[in-house]
Amino acid sequence: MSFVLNEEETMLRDGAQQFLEEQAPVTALRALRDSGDPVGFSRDLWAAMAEMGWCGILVGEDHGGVDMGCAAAGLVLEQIGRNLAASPFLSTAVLGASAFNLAGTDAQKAAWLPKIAAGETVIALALDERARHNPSHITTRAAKDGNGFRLTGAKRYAVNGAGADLLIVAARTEDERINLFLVSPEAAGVTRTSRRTLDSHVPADITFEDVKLDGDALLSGAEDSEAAYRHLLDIGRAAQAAEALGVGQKAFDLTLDYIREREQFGAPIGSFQGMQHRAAHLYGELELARSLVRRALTTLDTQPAQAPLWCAAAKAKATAVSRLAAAEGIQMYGGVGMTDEYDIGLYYKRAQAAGEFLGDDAFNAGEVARMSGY
Amino acid sequence: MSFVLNEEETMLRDGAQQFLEEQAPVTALRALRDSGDPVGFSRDLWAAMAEMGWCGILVGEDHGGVDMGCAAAGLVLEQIGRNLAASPFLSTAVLGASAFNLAGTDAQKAAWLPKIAAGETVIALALDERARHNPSHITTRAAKDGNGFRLTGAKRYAVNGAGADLLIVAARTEDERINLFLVSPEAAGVTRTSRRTLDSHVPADITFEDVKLDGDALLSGAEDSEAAYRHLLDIGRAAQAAEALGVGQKAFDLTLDYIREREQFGAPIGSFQGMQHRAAHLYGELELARSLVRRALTTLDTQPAQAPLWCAAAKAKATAVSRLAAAEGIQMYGGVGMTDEYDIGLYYKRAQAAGEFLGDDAFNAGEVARMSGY
Amino acid sequence: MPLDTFRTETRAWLEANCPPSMRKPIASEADICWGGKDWTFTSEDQKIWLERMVEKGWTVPAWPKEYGGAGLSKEEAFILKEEMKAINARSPLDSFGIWMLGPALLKYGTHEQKLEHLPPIARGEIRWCQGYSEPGAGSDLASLRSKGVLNGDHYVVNGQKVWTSYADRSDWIFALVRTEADAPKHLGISFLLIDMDQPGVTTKPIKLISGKSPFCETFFDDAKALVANRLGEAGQGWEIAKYLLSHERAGIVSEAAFGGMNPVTAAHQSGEVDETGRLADPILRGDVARLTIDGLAFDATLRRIKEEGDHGEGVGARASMLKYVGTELNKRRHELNMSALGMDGLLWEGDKESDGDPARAWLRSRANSIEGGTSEIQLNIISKRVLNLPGA
Amino acid sequence: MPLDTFRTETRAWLEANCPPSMRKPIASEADICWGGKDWTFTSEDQKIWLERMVEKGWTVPAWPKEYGGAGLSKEEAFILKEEMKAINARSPLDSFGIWMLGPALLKYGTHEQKLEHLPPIARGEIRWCQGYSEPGAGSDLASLRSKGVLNGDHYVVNGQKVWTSYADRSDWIFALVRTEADAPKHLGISFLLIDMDQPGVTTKPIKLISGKSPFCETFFDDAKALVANRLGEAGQGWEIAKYLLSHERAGIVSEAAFGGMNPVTAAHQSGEVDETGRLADPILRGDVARLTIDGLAFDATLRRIKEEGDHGEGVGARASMLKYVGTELNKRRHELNMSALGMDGLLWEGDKESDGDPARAWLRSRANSIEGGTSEIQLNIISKRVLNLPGA
Repeated sequence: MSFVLNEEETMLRDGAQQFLEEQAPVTALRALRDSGDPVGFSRDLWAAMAEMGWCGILVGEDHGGVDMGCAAAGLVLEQIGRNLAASPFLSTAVLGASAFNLAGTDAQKAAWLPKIAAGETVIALALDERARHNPSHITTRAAKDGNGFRLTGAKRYAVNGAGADLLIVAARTEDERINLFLVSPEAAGVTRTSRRTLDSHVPADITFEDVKLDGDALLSGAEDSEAAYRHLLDIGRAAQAAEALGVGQKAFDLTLDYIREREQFGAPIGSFQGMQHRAAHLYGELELARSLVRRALTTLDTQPAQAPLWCAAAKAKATAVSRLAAAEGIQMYGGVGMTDEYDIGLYYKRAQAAGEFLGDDAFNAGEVARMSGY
Repeated sequence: MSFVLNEEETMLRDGAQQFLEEQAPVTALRALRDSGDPVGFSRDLWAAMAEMGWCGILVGEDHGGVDMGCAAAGLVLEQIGRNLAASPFLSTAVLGASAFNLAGTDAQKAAWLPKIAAGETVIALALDERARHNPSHITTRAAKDGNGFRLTGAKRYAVNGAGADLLIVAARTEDERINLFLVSPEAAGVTRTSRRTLDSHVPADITFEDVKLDGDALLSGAEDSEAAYRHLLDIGRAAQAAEALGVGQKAFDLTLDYIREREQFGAPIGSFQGMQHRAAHLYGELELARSLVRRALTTLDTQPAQAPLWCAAAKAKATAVSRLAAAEGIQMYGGVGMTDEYDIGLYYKRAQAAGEFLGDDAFNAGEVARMSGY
Repeated sequence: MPLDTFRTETRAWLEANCPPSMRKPIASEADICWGGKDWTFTSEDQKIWLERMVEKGWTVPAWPKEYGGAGLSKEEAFILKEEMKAINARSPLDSFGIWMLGPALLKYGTHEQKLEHLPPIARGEIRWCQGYSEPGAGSDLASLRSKGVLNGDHYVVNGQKVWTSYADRSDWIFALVRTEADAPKHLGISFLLIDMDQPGVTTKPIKLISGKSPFCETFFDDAKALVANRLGEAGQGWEIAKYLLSHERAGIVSEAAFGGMNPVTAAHQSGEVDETGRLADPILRGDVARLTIDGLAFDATLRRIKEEGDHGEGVGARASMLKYVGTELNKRRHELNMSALGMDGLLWEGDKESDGDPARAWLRSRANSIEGGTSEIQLNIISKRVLNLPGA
Repeated sequence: MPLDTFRTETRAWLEANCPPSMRKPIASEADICWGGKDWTFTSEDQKIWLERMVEKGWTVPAWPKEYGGAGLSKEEAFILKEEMKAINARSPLDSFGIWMLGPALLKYGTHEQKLEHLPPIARGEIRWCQGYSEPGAGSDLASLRSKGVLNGDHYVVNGQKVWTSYADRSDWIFALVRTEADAPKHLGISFLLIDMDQPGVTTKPIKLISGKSPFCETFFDDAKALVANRLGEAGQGWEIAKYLLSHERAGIVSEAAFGGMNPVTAAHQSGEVDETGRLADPILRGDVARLTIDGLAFDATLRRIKEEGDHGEGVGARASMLKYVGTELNKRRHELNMSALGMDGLLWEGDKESDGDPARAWLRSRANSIEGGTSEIQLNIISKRVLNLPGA
């Protein structure tokens, strides 16, 4: 485990930075939004990301991936956050690939991981059933039906759900354990309702009415399927924290640029001590979040058993800090920060959405307390 | 109910301000501390306070008091807080008198209220049994014994316990309800251990080993003795909040004086915007606390059924704000604020002790949530 | 007239004249009657109610009768307010003319100016907007650059204003314009009343992060303003503006006071409560409890300062404290609303018209601590004028 | 010598020479060996351990041999540290001479000065204290007023220092003194080494709000300091002091890092946990959880910046961030310790010697954000040197 990027990671980060600034700047998100894009991300961008090899970042080399690990995925996600790049990277290349890595049989891996690495499949995790994330609150049921299952339940705000080709659904089997199921969004009994959220993404509410599934729809490769499910969420938390860190850091960078230049009362507003102390405090908060994010991701790669605490802490901190950075940004911009013309408000919106996914700061603080034994 | 002081209240406040600044300034507390005074307050000062009529502030005129109500008591307490005046005013004139008012029989009132009003009795409430205040955690038992009771249990940090002539003890009777009992600290089976706390007060840990009590030791004048007990604590919370407000306000006033004068880098430190914004924020917090304290006290006097929410809110806010004001004070004073030579540290210590009594900000925030139904 | 009699008569008149549909709480923007040349009444009742109240002079009850008011005393006006509130009677007319220009005209206007402008405001015939802020000026309002050059009986005005609420629907604008080029910054500004029905005045709506907004940019290109429509002396504009800003500040504070969604109602809406009605997330519950305490404290503080005001103690610079505390609190409330709503709070557009309302309100709340003087400006004012801290 | 060999030999030597009683964690102040003329060893082992380490040059392993060190390379010194830690070996000698004056002497001293002062430090014969702060100077350290007037081969020093730790037990003091009356503020200060064993130097302990303290006031009344004992040039004192302050800052940060009581251990101590070990007060539990998160984050940040340092990225002004964040966090920890202890935390004096420790530690923690540069100073440094924000 190392906080310092190795050569390969540095190249990846620099490449992601350059690529996304060129191919997916904030104007691209605005264009998707203003055109009312039905899935909220660009298929062309996704194909280009696959070209870059990112889709296989968590896919083994035998399945056509580059197998670089969570820390590497986090570097890409931070840049995605910085640019507000709308893509199914987290839902597909991170959560999708990890679901197969953790819980797929050899056959399932062989069938799907190459497609993920090639950017041919967009995956959405259909997880939450309530407004606030709660990994234990799963009432969707997969009842045994011959060799297969019958799936019934309702999921909300599945990220990238509107554009997904494959759903991975958390459902309880008859032993009351939570398992993951592969479901085609086109299957009979599946209804998707697109939801446009404030960050211009398009998740979906998805209902499953007695959906017939084959036996191999169950991800059955893990020794303990529920442990695999929980570990998948830990990966998701650290990954989402990495994106949120990028959102917060860029919001801060934009704000610094602004207050260095903008004059009021004959001086740059960044020269006022009241502003300076808040900016310096925020800098410290971002550094704390950065350390936790990196620590969580590298721990997932090297000491996964110790990862849950770090993942929860990273998600809690990144959620709080990215919101704070964007909120302070709007305040420091003043009136123009409230206008849609400036980007800072878009960062605030994305920070909020990223904050809710897989639990906000309050939820994850509770997890930290629980795992710390108090 | 009024936020504005009436003429009588204004006179009381001004009188208390002048009297305490003259008779019980911070140097008096230092003298008690440095002499290792066994009870932590001055009997002479207490007698003088009785002369002023303050001991009867919650005692009816038929029992020799002036019956001015909780709002008036709060005005005295705020001045006590400002001067860190060590006295049994809260434990005796507020909690002691209120216990009789709420739960005493006519005979008990007639026996004790005149003594309270005359300053002849010092009372301590023996309440908490755990380190953090919890009004429901009462395991002290008063078992029926003929016409009387046998009292067994252990109380901690009874405020002014070392100097008290009479203890009012919260204990469970055989019906599991909490009742209040009058116990002489000299009675057989009662053991007092003085505790010197950081604010130079001297509470006592008190154990009761099979202490024999007469039947009239039970305060039995209330229709619902446990409701009376809870209401007594509400009064205590608002009163303690009033004192804490005085502590915080004076800490702030001292700090303002200091930063207006003290120069660094060629300018008064109070001219730096970083300092100014924190001072202005603190001013707002103190104003909020002030409003809640007054609101809680006047509500106790005029609409007691609605008081519990306001009392808990006032105690929570005053606890948090007085601590913050003193902590910010030390920081703004800088190094000298850490020395015993300056008074600001004494305010920080008292704010902490006042904060713990009858529940700190976390405890009372929980009460606010509960009473608000969420 | 004895106050009791006034109350009885008022009650009877309201009972007889306020249409039942005008006795319901304002549910949306559309229920507010703003008036103006282009006004379209949303209902016949709205029109009748306005006409009847105009006739009584009760759209602006405390203004003198000759200017369209009823000349009520402070006590009478308060009784009218109480009696209207008792039957939930809607305000018959709201406008920046009533809230802001009116007080300024009454204080600084000539008799002729009052006669010309106040009655149309009182009758809802002319709708006004406010032109203070400029791009680049922000908190440093006095650094504005719109220029008015004297030309005979009028000024030729050039420049740009921002944050002119409802400028696209207004008839006239009261604007701060730099007319004395050589005077010091604060002494070169005049307060001009400008007819917007001329080619030199154009407007453009501003889109906010929360969506559509009433705010506009307003452009002056050789716009004309009669010297007769200058309020006060040339160069007195800053003084008048400061007088009016204190009115605006009070308005924002009362807007920030609690009402509408709170985190508890939000949690009930999103289902994030347990069987007993307790907030399901214990840590969120703690955050909400602290908000409740500060909400109670703010409410009590508003009352206290109001009561103290009734006893002759001026609000003064403490208005800055109320503005600061109230707006910061309102932002916190909206943040916790969003947390309690969870993913439901993220909805932006949906099937129901109200979908997205919480998110838009949350975003809109961020402006509370910017408009009407930023929080930083309020803290500066408190430091200097309440705490007497020395200047830098 | 190959590093492996060095490690093996070091391990063997330590095993053979470190007395068993010197292999226990430092339990109290009394276990630390400070040295100095008046030093009384608390045990025979403490004395033996110091003597043996002095002989090896391992009290200051990286200093050159001629100055009392062992001339170890960075890698060797690190190995020694690791091997000592492996057997819990105590530091044989701690002193401001080692931590602070030593590095300054090595960088700025002449060969003669090094020869005179470094070996006695290395051997624990002379104990030093630091004389920087003055009453009234505070954060504006350079505004100090102690004056040194040149008189032949020495300076005559008059003035007063505060916060001189252990001055009452020290033999010499290194002090900042204004020697160039006409030079600009920062350029008039010299760095003087002053023998305290003279009538012109007296000390007086300072009592803190947390109780007794190692801090003193130190008074110079016509004290003498040889010009030969001026470190660096006349007027170079500020530069040397700044160099040393960065050493001090790093020390305070590591002190602030977690260890000792935390709110969870505090709650167990006071019994404020439920049957399952959960903190009994749910709102306090939320506050503690957020502290835990920031504690994990700070720990990770210390490691990250250390690792980055090992890869050649200087800590630089980020030390100010660590100092700010670490000390504010430590204050929060102590506040929550006190909350978790409840009334038990209020105890000041009692039957046990440890009674009052939590309260004293809580009070002492308030100084963390004042000493070694206040939090405000750190925020200023971050603003300017990390964030490149413009000057006022």
